[in-house]
Amino acid sequence: MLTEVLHTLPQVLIDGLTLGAVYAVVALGYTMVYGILELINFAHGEIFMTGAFIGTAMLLSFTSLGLMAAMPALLALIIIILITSVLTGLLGVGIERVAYRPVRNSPKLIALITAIGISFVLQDLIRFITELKKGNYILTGPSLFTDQIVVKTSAILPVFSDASFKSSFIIVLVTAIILMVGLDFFINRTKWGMAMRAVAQDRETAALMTVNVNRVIAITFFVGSALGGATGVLFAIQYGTIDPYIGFILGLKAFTAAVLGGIGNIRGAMLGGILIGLLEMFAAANLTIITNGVFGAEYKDVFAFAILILVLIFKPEGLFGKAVTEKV
Amino acid sequence: MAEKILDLQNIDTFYGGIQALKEISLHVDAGEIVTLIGSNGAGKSTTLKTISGQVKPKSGSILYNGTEISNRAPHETALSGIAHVPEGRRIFPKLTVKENLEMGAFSVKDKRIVKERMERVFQYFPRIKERLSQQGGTMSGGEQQMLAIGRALMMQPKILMLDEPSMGLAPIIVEQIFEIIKELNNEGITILLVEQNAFQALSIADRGYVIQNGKITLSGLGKELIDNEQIQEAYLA
Amino acid sequence: MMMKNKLTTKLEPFLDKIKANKKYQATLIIAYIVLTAGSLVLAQKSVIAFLLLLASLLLLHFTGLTDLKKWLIAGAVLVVILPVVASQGPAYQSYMEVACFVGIYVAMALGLNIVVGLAGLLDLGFVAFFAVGAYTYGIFATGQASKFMPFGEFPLPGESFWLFLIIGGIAAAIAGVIIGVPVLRVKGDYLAIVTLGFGEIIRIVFNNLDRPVNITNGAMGLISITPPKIFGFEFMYPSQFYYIVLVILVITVFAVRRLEYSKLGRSWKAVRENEIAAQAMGIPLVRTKLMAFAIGASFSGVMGVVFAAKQTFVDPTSFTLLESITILVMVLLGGMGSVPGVILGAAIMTILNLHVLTEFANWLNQLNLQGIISIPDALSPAKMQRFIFGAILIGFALYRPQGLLPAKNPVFNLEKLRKNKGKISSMISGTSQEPVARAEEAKR
Amino acid sequence: MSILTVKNLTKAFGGLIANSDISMDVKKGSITAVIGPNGAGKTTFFNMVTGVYQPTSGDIELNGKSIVGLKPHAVSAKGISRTFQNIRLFGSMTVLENVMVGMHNHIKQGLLGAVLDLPSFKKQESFAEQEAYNILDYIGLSQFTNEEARNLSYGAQRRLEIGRALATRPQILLLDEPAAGMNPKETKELTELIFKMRNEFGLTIVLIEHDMKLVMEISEHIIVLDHGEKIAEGIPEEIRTNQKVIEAYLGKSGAETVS
Amino acid sequence: GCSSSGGNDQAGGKSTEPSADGGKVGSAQVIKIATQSPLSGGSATIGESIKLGAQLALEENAAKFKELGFELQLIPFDDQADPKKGVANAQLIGSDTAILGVVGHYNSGVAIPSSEIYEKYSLPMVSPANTATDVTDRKLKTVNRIVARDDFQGPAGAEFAVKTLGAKKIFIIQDKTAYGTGLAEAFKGAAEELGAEILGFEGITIGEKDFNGVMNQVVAQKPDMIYFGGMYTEGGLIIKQAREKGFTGPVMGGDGMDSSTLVEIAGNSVLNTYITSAAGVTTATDAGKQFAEKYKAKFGKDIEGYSAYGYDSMGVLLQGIEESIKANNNALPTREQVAEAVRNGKEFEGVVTKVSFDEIGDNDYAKIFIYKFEEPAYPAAQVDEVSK
Ligand SMILES: Nc1ncnc2c1ncn2[C@@H]1O[C@H](COP(=O)(O)OP(=O)(O)OP(=O)(O)O)[C@@H](O)[C@H]1O
Ligand SMILES: Nc1ncnc2c1ncn2[C@@H]1O[C@H](COP(=O)(O)OP(=O)(O)OP(=O)(O)O)[C@@H](O)[C@H]1O
Ligand SMILES: CC(C)C[C@H](N)C(=O)O
Ligand SMILES: [Mg+2]
Ligand SMILES: [Mg+2]
Repeated sequence: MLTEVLHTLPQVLIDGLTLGAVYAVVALGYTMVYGILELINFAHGEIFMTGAFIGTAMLLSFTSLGLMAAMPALLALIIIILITSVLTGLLGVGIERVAYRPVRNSPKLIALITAIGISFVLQDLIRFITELKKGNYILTGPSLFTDQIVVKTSAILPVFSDASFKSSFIIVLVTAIILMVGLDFFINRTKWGMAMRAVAQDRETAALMTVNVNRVIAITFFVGSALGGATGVLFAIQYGTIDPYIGFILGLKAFTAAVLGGIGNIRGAMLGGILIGLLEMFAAANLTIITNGVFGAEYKDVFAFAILILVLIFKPEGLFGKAVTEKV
Repeated sequence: MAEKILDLQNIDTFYGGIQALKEISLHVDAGEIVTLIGSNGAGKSTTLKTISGQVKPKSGSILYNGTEISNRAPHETALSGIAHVPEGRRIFPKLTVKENLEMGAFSVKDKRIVKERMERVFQYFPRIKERLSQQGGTMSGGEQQMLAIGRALMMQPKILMLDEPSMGLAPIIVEQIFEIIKELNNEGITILLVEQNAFQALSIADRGYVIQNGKITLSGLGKELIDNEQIQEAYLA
Repeated sequence: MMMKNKLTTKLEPFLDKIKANKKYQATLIIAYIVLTAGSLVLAQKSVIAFLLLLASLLLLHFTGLTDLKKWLIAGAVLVVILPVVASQGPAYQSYMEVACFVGIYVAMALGLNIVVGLAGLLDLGFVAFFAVGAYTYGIFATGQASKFMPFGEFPLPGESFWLFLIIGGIAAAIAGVIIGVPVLRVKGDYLAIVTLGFGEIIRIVFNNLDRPVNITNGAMGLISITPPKIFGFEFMYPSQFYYIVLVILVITVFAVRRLEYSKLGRSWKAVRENEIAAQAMGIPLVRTKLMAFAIGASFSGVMGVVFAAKQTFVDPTSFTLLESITILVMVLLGGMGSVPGVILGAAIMTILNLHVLTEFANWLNQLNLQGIISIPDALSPAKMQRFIFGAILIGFALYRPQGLLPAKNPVFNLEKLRKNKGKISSMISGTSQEPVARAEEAKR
Repeated sequence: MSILTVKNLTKAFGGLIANSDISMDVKKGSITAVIGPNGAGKTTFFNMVTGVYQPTSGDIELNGKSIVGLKPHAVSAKGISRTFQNIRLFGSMTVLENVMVGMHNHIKQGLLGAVLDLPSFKKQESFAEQEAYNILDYIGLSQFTNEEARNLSYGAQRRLEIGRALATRPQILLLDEPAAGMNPKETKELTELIFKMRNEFGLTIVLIEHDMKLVMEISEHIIVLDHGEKIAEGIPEEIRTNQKVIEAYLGKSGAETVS
Repeated sequence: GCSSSGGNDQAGGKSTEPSADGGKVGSAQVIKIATQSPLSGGSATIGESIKLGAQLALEENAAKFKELGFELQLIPFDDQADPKKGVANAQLIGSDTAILGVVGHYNSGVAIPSSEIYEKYSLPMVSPANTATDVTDRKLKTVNRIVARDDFQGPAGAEFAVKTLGAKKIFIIQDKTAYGTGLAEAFKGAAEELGAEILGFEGITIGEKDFNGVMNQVVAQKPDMIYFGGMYTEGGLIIKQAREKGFTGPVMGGDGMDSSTLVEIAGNSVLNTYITSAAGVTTATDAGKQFAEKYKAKFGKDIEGYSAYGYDSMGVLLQGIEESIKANNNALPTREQVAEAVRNGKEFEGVVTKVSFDEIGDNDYAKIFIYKFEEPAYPAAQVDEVSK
């Protein structure tokens, strides 16, 4: 049993890392917005999805315009990611303006309704546009960065088999790391980052410190949504096929990841994302072997959620979260 | 005569349907210490909030150096030089002491200036300098109050509004805080002080106002008010 | 502007009169009911007439009539007028179908309201309890149980349904406690995600529990569930289930209202408002929260049983996260903690989802088919339901952020209290010690 | 006779020792004040007595029986009630309901009775209402019966906390800075209320306060904490002149006000 | 506005009265036929094609019925591929007494619970696409289908896989839906009987895009073939990800994979993929070609795999209604009469299939077709055809 598990382990780790990196960056978006507004931005998954569609649409039109042939694919990708980020960033700002700001002083949970409403609207809007252009809403982008790279993990330990990955994996991972490090720097080391944290803790007082709270919140949404959009593009590159409902499923996992890491905490979100990705991949690959066929891969989400619950029971504030013992 | 740096005329402020301020008129001259006293719920905090823009008056006007500021957002008012140290201190609990101070100078782009101002704050509050990397929320009450005032000073305000700075503080700290307020005033900062501790407030104030149920009921020089019988009875017990 | 002013000035005294006079109100509401009922008879199939008739209950809520009168009128509308009037035409069963679902969702939303609205525990996996109820009956009222039960004859006969209403409720309550015990350590949004996780776990497990032992029949679901039976009468149609739903619903509403204004209800609210202070007042935190979970879940479980019997089919797709979210939205939309609000929220959401949007889509489709209007395929109204639904949600939330009928605090009769004013009796009669004696001792 | 006995109580938050080896006796029916600089550990002490925090070491005895390890609600049931430094009312409940919550342990209601609206349930409810109203009347808040608690002014909220605590029928009442944010006149009224409660109900009262006027006027016994340690203890006259206390806490003018 | 419930309001009250606002047709009695298929969601295209096929048949028969004194009307419903929605619609359909039959559904998971309701109302249903065994195995009087069953489709695939493709070690993946699991189980049983070794039987989650976890298991076990019970969306990705992991053997799936989108998703990886389907190639016959042209002319769209099945289902249903009208002396028949007549329908000649229902409503003439993707284009080439 152990040998079988070990056998596929390098590959499982790589696949888990890929999925985890996507979760992680989406989780960053959740965590940022939550950290500031204590709002579960349910629409974040849909922003991710919108990013994936914008990115794929651009890839497709670049290809049909012959632009892809005219420049290195990596350059094209960078351009596309940047444009998509800006667009989804603006989308995020718009959503905040329309659906969150008006209810900012209402009971906290009411924003959950507008968020869900926005999710539905975005899903259907993207579906509508895609369907109008294409007849159905499942969109498959051009294959890029598909070269298989083999890692000779068997050389490290003979029980391992070799692992391989698509070159897009490197792009996903590198981008995810850049985004995280960048965000971490932005929030913890820059003035605007400090303002965000201040707004998160006490909006009224932040305003007394000459901080334009609305602007800070808008920036937060811009950054979070830009991240989401960028990840959407990465996702589309990595998996090729997207539909308007990917945001819901992925958003759920990513949010779980954010909570696992300790919501509001940047590094926690990153770690949580990667952890959930790895767990899920590991479970899908090995549950059958480990349980001798009693539980199969279909229990992978049960496995992931069960671990989440266990972690939260023993560390209710998440892995990286600070225990907020209320001062009595 | 000194000019009116702040001038409130017939201010009415509401919370929903409840009227908290009723035709409040008061003014503060440049360089003065003015104190506002009154019992719980009288509207002292609301007055300060109205000035700083946290709540909007329904009618009336607020002139700051002759300019109408009653429609300004809080951050704009702050930018124009009115610092408000809110009731309950409101330190950013998870920012470090240093970051709390830096937030005070948020509008200042030049890092050197921030540094200079911080040094000034350290002169008033040497305790703060020892605690720069501590989280704001873990400071004791007195330290937090000092930090809150220090943070406001980082804005280099023209007017400093303090809302019950002595609340919940040990007597020895209260003593220090009032000393510092006097000192700041001597350096030229205009002060609007809200206090329950009427005796101490009036004794350092140039002038005072008494507010009751949202209305100004009495005003005069600080020393006069201390001797006023009504006040003796109601507030100085 | 002028027009409006004139109109309102003219209307005002009239309106004031209505406000002041209960008899006017009673007459008006009855006239309204008669009118809408009449129009429903005449214009069968008219959703509008049906909705207007239902709206009479809302109007009733706003009248100043006594509770007893309100209950009587509501009873007349729900028990007699609505079914009779609706039965005059071919859409009878479909109206009753919608009415059943409204009832089912209202009960669930009321259950969730206890958890979220009163006790302040954000639960995103609430549909799990509905599933527990539905499967409890489903498994035993089909041949499924014989696949893993060594004894007994299955399916159980329809008479067992009545017993299962209770069993389903209890099973769900137990599930609530089981989930609650570990979950209650976490707070706020962490709690939301943990309950969400539990909800998903339950659904996935139901979806996969056909191996190694076939308990739930997995994704295939349970088919041909025995319909309820009593004294030889079999409940088959929505119009018949309607009465089962109605009875359970009335019990639920009554129970919830009572609980809300009891010691337990106050404890829930106190825990919601401030856990630490609540504990300091002698409220046991864990027990109180578990009670909320268990009682809330049990309403859901009972309705799960009804759902299974009514659909004659259960499968895991009915218990998705989206369903939990929908129930939560009902509570939030109606007004957290407000029983009438939650009822209204659940009714609106269900009718919208099940009826109005579908009918609207059908209608546009028909026009499209007949070539009267032409809509591009991608924009076909059937496909845009989510969009419309989402837009409506946003609209509601922005328009009434406190909920449609926000929660109200009980208003105590000051005059009575003032009249009976006395000494603080508990301090006088004392608990462990006579205060007088205590006071004596204190002076020493 | 002492009702509350504290033995060598210590509380550490990680490296920070908030209470260090504190011992004291509180006499039944007395009014005791706990004073000390900000951060001295006064509230922490209250938190341990009421079960909010568990002591790191040491013991707390009520009428000779240890109450360490009990959950806050159990401590409340034993007869110790408190108010909070940062007001913790049930903000969106009415004033009367707030007091009714305090009566939790003194209303006998079953689930079934409530759901079925049995006569016994009704009786209990109307008793609770009346009783709560009587308490409001006693603390002078009956005109706010149906108001939402959060709409009360600061001083009224502090009073309501006292009323709510009273509803639990305590033997000991712990008040954490009850006069904070009150002006001298209101403080005076509060002083009277505290005296009245003690005298009429034989309550034992322990209070934390920075208002020296109130403390010196009201307390029969004063305990001074500094940096988690008990630095002095005694009757007001002793404390007032204690050099350690003046240095750490009272300051020059503080000592003046007091004398 | 929509002051009335749209769609259904043309007909007057009860079906015995003349229609209240008969409009174009004066005093003709209205007979309504409902379709239920997913008009929104992932399978909307196919659902729509079923509806349109049925619509075409209905309109072609309208004249004939008019002569008999009846006006035919189509009432399309959207089941959203959701059982609960299907059941709710079924209640609506059942309670409208003017409706005499249903063409539907696409998903067995919806057809099964919905048909329980039809049965209550004695309302005959003819399914153009449902393959799950439970659809007819419950022996309901009203339920019929013109396509093959999964316990025919699965074994047909298994036989082809083991005998023709020579697969000895097979890894089975399924999507944990009523359809996918049912089909995969049927395949598994048959394959085992034929002596193949089943290396794994794993479930995936629909809607997800990353199946690498399961794929790692697959690759580690080195099967000869992968079988997938599920729909094209996941199927396409599974094919693609299997190929990326270096699996080169054949992949096989059922009718759920029978879609042009499969090719779009999988791209070149689709080569060496086999699918079994209950739907034949419509344009293989002249009648089918004609149908395709008519369809295109009428709706401006190309046919889909199930268009003709929708058409034929409606045909069988209308034949039943016509017969029961005649048997009833040209008066409006009851639903029971119609249901019986439909079940008794024999030797109906449709454009894609002949239909004779057996005693539980299965079609004696149903066939399974096996296709292979020899190039990345849809439709795939037919390589085999299996009849009972
Ligand atoms: N956010 C609010 N919503 C509703 N009413 C409020 C709000 N804040 C204050 N009030 C009411 O407005 C009135 C004035 O309150 P304010 O806080 O200005 O009083 P204050 O003089 O500062 O009293 P204190 O000494 O207690 O701080 C009070 O009656 C209070 O209840
Ligand atoms: N939950 C906690 N976690 C960590 N440190 C704490 C906690 N509660 C209190 N402290 C620390 O313990 C020390 C004593 O705090 P405490 O609240 O008891 O002071 P206090 O005497 O009540 O002061 P004040 O008069 O300002 O209310 C402080 O340094 C405080 O920061
Ligand atoms: C889902 C489709 C592929 C149809 C399938 N044959 C079924 O019966 O469900
Ligand atoms: Mg104030
Ligand atoms: Mg304290």
